[in-house]
Amino acid sequence: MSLIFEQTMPGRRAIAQAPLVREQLSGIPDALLRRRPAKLPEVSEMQAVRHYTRLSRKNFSIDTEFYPLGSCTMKYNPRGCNSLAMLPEFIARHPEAPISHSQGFMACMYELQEILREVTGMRAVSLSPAAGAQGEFAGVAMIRAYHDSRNDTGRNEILVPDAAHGTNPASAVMCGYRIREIPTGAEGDVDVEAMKAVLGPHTAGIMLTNPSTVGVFDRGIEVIAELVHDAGGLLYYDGANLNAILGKVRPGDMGFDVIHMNLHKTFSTPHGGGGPGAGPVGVSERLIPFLPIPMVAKNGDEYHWLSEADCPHSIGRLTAFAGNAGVLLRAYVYARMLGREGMRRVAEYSTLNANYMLKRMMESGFDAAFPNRRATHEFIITLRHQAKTLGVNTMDFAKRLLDYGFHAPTTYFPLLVPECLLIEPTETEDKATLDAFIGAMNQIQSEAENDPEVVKRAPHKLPVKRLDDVRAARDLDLAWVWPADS
Amino acid sequence: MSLIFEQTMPGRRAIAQAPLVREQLSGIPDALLRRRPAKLPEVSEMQAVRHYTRLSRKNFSIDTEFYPLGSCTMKYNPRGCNSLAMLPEFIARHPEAPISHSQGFMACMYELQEILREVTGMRAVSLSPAAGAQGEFAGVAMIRAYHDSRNDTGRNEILVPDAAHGTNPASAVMCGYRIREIPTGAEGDVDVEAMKAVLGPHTAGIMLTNPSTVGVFDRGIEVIAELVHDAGGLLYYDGANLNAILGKVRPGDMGFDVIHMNLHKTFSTPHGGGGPGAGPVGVSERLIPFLPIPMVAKNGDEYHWLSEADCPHSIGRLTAFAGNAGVLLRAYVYARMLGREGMRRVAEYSTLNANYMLKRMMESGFDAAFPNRRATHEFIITLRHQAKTLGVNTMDFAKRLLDYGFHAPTTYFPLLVPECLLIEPTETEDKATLDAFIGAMNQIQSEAENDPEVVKRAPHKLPVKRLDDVRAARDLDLAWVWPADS
Amino acid sequence: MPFIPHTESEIKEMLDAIGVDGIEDLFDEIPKHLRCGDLQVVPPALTEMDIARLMAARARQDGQPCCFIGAGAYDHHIPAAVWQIATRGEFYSAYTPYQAEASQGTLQLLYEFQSMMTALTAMDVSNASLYDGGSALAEAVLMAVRANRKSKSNRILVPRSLHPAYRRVVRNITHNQGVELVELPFDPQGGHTDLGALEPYSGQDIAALVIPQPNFFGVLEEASELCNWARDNGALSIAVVNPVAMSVLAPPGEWGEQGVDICCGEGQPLGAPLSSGGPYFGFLCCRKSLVRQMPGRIIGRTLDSEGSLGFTLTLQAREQHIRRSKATSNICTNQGLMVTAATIFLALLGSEGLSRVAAACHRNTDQLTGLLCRLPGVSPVFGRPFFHERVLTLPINVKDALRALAAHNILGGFDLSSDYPELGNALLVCATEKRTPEEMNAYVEKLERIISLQGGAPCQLKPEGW
Amino acid sequence: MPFIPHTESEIKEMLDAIGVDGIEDLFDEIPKHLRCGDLQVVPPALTEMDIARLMAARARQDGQPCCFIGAGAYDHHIPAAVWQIATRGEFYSAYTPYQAEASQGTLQLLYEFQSMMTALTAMDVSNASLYDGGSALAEAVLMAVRANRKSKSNRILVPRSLHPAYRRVVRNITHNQGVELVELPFDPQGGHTDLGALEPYSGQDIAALVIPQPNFFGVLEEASELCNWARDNGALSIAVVNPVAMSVLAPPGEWGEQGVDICCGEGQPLGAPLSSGGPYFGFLCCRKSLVRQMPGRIIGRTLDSEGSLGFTLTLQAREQHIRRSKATSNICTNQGLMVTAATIFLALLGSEGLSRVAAACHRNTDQLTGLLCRLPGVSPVFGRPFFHERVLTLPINVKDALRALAAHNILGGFDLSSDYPELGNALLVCATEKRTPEEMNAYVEKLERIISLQGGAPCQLKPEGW
Ligand SMILES: Cc1ncc(COP(=O)(O)O)c(C=O)c1O
Ligand SMILES: Cc1ncc(COP(=O)(O)O)c(C=O)c1O
Repeated sequence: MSLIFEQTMPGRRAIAQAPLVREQLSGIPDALLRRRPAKLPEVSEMQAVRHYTRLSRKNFSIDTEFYPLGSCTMKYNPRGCNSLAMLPEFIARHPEAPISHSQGFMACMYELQEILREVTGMRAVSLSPAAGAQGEFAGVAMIRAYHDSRNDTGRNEILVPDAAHGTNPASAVMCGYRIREIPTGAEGDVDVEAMKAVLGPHTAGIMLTNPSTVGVFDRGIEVIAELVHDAGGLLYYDGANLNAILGKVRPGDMGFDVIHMNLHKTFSTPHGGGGPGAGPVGVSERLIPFLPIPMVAKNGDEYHWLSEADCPHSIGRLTAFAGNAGVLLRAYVYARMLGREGMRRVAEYSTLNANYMLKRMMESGFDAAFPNRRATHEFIITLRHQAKTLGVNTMDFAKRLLDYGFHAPTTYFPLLVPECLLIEPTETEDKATLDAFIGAMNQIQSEAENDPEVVKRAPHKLPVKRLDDVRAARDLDLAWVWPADS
Repeated sequence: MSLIFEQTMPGRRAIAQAPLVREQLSGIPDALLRRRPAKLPEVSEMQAVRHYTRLSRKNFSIDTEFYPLGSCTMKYNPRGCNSLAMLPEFIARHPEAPISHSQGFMACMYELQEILREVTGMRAVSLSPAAGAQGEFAGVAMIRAYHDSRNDTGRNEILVPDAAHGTNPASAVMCGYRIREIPTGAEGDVDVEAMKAVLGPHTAGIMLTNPSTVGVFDRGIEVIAELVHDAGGLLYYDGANLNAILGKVRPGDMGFDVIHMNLHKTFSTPHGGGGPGAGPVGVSERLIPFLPIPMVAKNGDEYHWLSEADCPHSIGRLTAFAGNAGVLLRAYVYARMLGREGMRRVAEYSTLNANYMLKRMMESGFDAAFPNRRATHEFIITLRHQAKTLGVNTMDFAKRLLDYGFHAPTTYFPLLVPECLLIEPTETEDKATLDAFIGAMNQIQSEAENDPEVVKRAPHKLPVKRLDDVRAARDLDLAWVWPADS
Repeated sequence: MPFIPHTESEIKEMLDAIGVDGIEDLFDEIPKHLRCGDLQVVPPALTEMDIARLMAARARQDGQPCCFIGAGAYDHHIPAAVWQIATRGEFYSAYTPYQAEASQGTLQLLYEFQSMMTALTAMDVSNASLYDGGSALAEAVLMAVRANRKSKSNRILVPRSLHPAYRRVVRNITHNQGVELVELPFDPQGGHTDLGALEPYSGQDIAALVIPQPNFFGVLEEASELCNWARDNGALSIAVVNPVAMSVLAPPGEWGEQGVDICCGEGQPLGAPLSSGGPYFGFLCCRKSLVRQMPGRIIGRTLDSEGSLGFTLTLQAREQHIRRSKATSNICTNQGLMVTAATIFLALLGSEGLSRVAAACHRNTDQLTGLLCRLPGVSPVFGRPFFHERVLTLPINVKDALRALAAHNILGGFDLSSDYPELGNALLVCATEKRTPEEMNAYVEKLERIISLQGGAPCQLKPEGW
Repeated sequence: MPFIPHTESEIKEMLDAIGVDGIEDLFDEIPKHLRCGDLQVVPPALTEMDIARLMAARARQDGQPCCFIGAGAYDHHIPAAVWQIATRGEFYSAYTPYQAEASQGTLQLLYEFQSMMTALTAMDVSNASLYDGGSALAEAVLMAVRANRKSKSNRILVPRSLHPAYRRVVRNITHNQGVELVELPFDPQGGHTDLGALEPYSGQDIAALVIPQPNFFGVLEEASELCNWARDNGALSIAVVNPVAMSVLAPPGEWGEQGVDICCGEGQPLGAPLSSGGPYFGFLCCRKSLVRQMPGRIIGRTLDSEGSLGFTLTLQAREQHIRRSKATSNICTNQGLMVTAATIFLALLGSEGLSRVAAACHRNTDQLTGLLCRLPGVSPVFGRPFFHERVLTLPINVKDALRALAAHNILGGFDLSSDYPELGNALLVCATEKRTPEEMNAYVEKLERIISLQGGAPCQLKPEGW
């Protein structure tokens, strides 16, 4: 499809979308003004509508395809959440509006804080981090602020299991920490002995995902918690996998000191082709003073903001305003529609779906990375065998799945399992869809055996054939260049 | 794609969309109650969303393709019209709401009446007819009411040119009239001599489209008007082609007594895959008493409804409430964005586009039905020659165009031109799109010459191959039948 | 130029290609003296921003009063998904699916719609919509007159308990074709059409009998008995039903011995917002044997040239674009997008969901009218079973009571006094599933105060700014 | 079960297939004593209808006051098409485009976005978004520290005229990595950062200089001079710009001799609603030579295996999912959908449209502040050219004035007194293109009355119900 720039005609405009008269810019000296207009597209309103409508159809999405992307919790994004977060008054509320004109919005935020507090078992929640990674940053920064506040300044290391998401070590580094990687044991739990070996006076804390990104619940969690706490460190919970345990077990009860949640996963706000998300953080008693701001507090019947002046020890604000408020509203609506019982069911049925798929795929002959473990809401298949014997690797399977109308699971993550597919069906998919996916995997397996080229050259039915990533990184083409005469 | 019924599982539901408790139906005797539940789909919210989202993508539409469907004025439907007509208060207004809670809505309706009055040159307008055909019915019914009111009861015929849209004769018949068909002359104008031959004391009126559906402006309109009026008949204007003359010439000034407009054409309200539309009617002085109700009138600063009691001679209401109000709001918003000058430009650029295409296609060797005439906003190409010499007919060209990503023009209408394509580009398409369409036509022409089967078996790239209409009408399958065991 | 993409240089190129000097030349076949001047009455163009401001202000002016009016248009919850999907460009901006291969989305959806409507009504076939409930009934009447070969009369029996606007619409649309409408009185105690009212017409040549269920008063008719009467007397039966009610009430296809012949109604309760009365949609179902007399579009499932299933408009020989003056109706553009919404709505609600909605409405109306009837002088007018709407007598003038309620942002119901003067101070009240206990209590409280002021001076109740 | 499709019989089939008795068994690896009870604080489930009612009530409670606040978030008109398209399921419910072949829609759009941002800023390359303007600046600072190989210090010069929240965010995000922020004072007459303020740092080891344009006061900095100073002193230059302003102001890529090195800012004015402060998006552009130091996603155009053009995520070796602790940033999820909206917004507005919006905002703020300055005791604080925002001194306490205005549904601006106590009763006012003459006059009138009551008793101005 042509680029919007290629549809440009000089002088064309979507007339109804800008002021009809062109005001003079009075009082600004020429030197500060732009000399040539920026070369932006010049198209009609219909051209823009048609172009972006057509572009949208080149995407896979939850609304159109099964999207079992492990670790990403791609479940149905209720349409009602969208409508209600976009009510005219919510949309129009300026971030600096006075509380006299904000009580409705603030009530939603306050109640969301309470709901998240309850489902995580933590003592207090701040909603402001803009995504999971920013939540991680906030969490680790609080750990640091805590140690600093106690003048416990020798702690310069954060432990991170090798299965951890890349944001974990990256976030810890942004807080000035060194990373100590902990290996995963054969059954998928953290290797406690290895952890003991690096625990010590330098340990500021450990970042865990539980269930971990290998799709199992770490059975040693209580031991880990005790060991880390005893060593003077704090426990960080990466809540990306909260979907698996909602209403079943709470990070606060497992001994975690701080947690971030991905509302764009567990609370089903849309991923929007890359974002926005929201990464609220919850903390245990001792970290409350350090929570990022702003937060909403209640005084009698009135909600008010907690900001710098109210929270002198806070790690402060991480975005200019109150975080991704529109995302938070969607999560709030979702949480209210789920309700108390609904939370628990999320864990139950996402877990049921994953275990069902795992079982069926094992029966079909696929190798589970941890065949002796229960799946949580996700599980790992390794195609090591296929890669070795048939020369068809995980990426080939993934691309071929697209031809069958399924988004590929997460590939090559976590890094410790070779040729892996991390599969997360979520609770919103029905059995027939899971069966169809498994059918496609079986089909691809037999293609790999009988006609491997069809898999290795996949996809065949998508808008483009397999793309050359190496070329993309080598011959950088990152922006449209207008032809010389335009 | 499977039907929604095939995705059903007994007991499945979109839980959040119905009351959580099931109330008892008290006080209704069993005999009046349903025995078995209606067999409707049983799907989750996501399944419904995914199914209908995916279905939508099997359509061509203005938002995705060029749609030069003659007589249908498929132009861009501004997205702003949609948002503003769907403002919560407008959406929520009950049709029987008191005028104390309706002044905003009524102001829009009143002003729309005024705008339509002005652009048609008529004396008064009623917005209530639900579509063009209902506007025609209203118009002809007013003609009848007029003659009846004068006890001129012998007039039982309506004249209709052979080029007329099928709704014209059908509407006249619904008003109890006989149809006298008038031939079209060689140059596309009404054959005035033939008309004279049937004009007489039985003539109640004539229904004309001008520009006519053959895509030319009837140059004899003044003569026709005089002859019909002299014979005691009235002139009805089918406003489906108003787009061609907006701000250039007004039906009222041409001598018409009554007109309907298709707001879903000229005023760019969406076609919605078949409707809804709106077919307001405008009249000259003498028909004012007969206008359909309700209408909005203004008294000082207050708007009020005109209904049965106020308009004793009205032909009455044709739908239960005030017509397709939501469509009228969209048309109102569109009219206000176009403004005075914008109206005229609609005619100018739709006409420019049509004449440009006509010229270019004639240069490419296609036969114009009326090569000596100016095109209006649309024009006719006849593929008689291709059908005869190559065995490739209009339907084949039409189906093949779909493969090129263009919706087909109107085919085989008007009936008097054999193998015709009625092409209406509208003013919202740009030159590059017109050129691409002409390029496709040329390409298909050369395919027809060199590889006719590829055209005759088209389409090849659509979700289905060419459909068997004969079978559809013979082996009627009009509703899903549930399998016996479900 | 709003919505026109042409640039100066393109215009020039195009004019050159055509071989004219200017756009004006393209209009040279129009007699000069006919040409109009500026359209003075049309205001100058507004940007989207400006018109958005104006429309928002007008919407605010009308507000969102709490609605207890039904009377043919019902305030149901519409799932957010319905209109988010229906307004996707591919549905919103497509034309009637003449090119079937390029319209499989709309066509399959319409086929699904037809299937849902036949399931709801227990009829054989459904069309793909008419304008609204009133005009659908008019078409059903014309269809019955055509279809009833045994009858030589054009007489149609129409209960007075049918929606008054429907009765008018039917008259306005059919009278020019000589259809004669005969009004059947309703039973003053029950509010229904007693079989006795049909007695005078037994054995006469009647083309069709119209049977509303529920009727305009919300009262349930003895539909099976009426249906049997029609059959016994050689008349076709035409049901006019509320589609939400169909989820709990016996469907017309199962009335009496053999079901009705034709069934129609207003589709608004299935996902169309109240929206000042439109766009809604009319639905029409019938026995298979009558399908060729049906007005409107019908979608059929068929095969493509490779034997795959697909959908297309069918039986087009009934329609005006083929049959012209001999068509079954003049309808062309119908209410497609509303049907799109209704289909999504029905898929989301399903039978269980729809019947819960129906039961909740019924319960709310029952409760509300129960509470209202505790007020002095307020009582139910009819004794028979009802569905989600009910007629009450007030001790004061209904118009005044409604005006006073409206001043508190409560729309208290539909005033029956002009359509049914014989009922006195009668008010038709409806509380859908959207009405909360608080809203219902507020209604009761306010009405109590209004009545206690004895209707003498309702104006005094108006709050500031009224 | 809301949003869960499982039926009883499916659940049974699935449990049987797994070989367990019940769903509880699937959780048997979790220590029993850790399991939690009911989530008492979480309220019971609501239907969509119920939550819709609640949300509508809360929205109504907040109202839609007339907004003259800017301060980093601007009330621009957003074309209806923007969000109608951005909320299409295919954009709204897609993930980050890891599977490029199945994400060409998002990827091409992002490539177009990058191209538009480089055009607006006159920079070489752009990323595909960061969280917001404040955090984008923090990332830019970290990037500059990494990229400035000549500098051994972590010192960044940050004008006090920069948005105070941005200064805090930068500090909060960078201080753990030892970045040292040095505040540059602003000129009390001009409100800009005078070159003189840089004098003390000439010749010192400075990693980067931040240059806001316009600055937080709406004042235009002498950007070229500042940019040249940085270059001459071995510091990288980081522009923080308003993207709407870029349509009329000299773009950072053209400042000074060679343009800035890095340019970032808040994308909200490009189609994101005010929405209580988010989601917005941060943008970040830089010189080509610095691209490998950039944080965030970057999309590249490449070829597929048949030689056709296509789009993919590129330079992923900078990112956390590949590089982990050595990544250029921890960012993963960004603000994709906001960028989708911005891209559609920019395509609809174009350069001409955007500059008209910019000019209209400038004109409105100019007019409004002109009128306000005729009131006794009101005067502009700074004398230098401004863009669409301006600081005024009031003769009364700003907080009181704003509270009194809010009682009339006017949000009069941003109170500078806590962030800039040195400015006294200072108010930052912005009137975008959406503000009408009537609204501006109402503001002036109300403020006049408030001032004339001498600020002594602003509470008396509150209308009923406050
Ligand atoms: C396990 C895990 N941790 C952290 C993250 C980071 O969250 P975000 O993308 O919202 O920054 C993700 C998701 O991408 C994740 O899957
Ligand atoms: C020339 C003409 N007249 C009348 C009509 C009927 O209008 P509608 O489809 O709105 O009933 C149409 C459109 O279909 C038409 O093209």
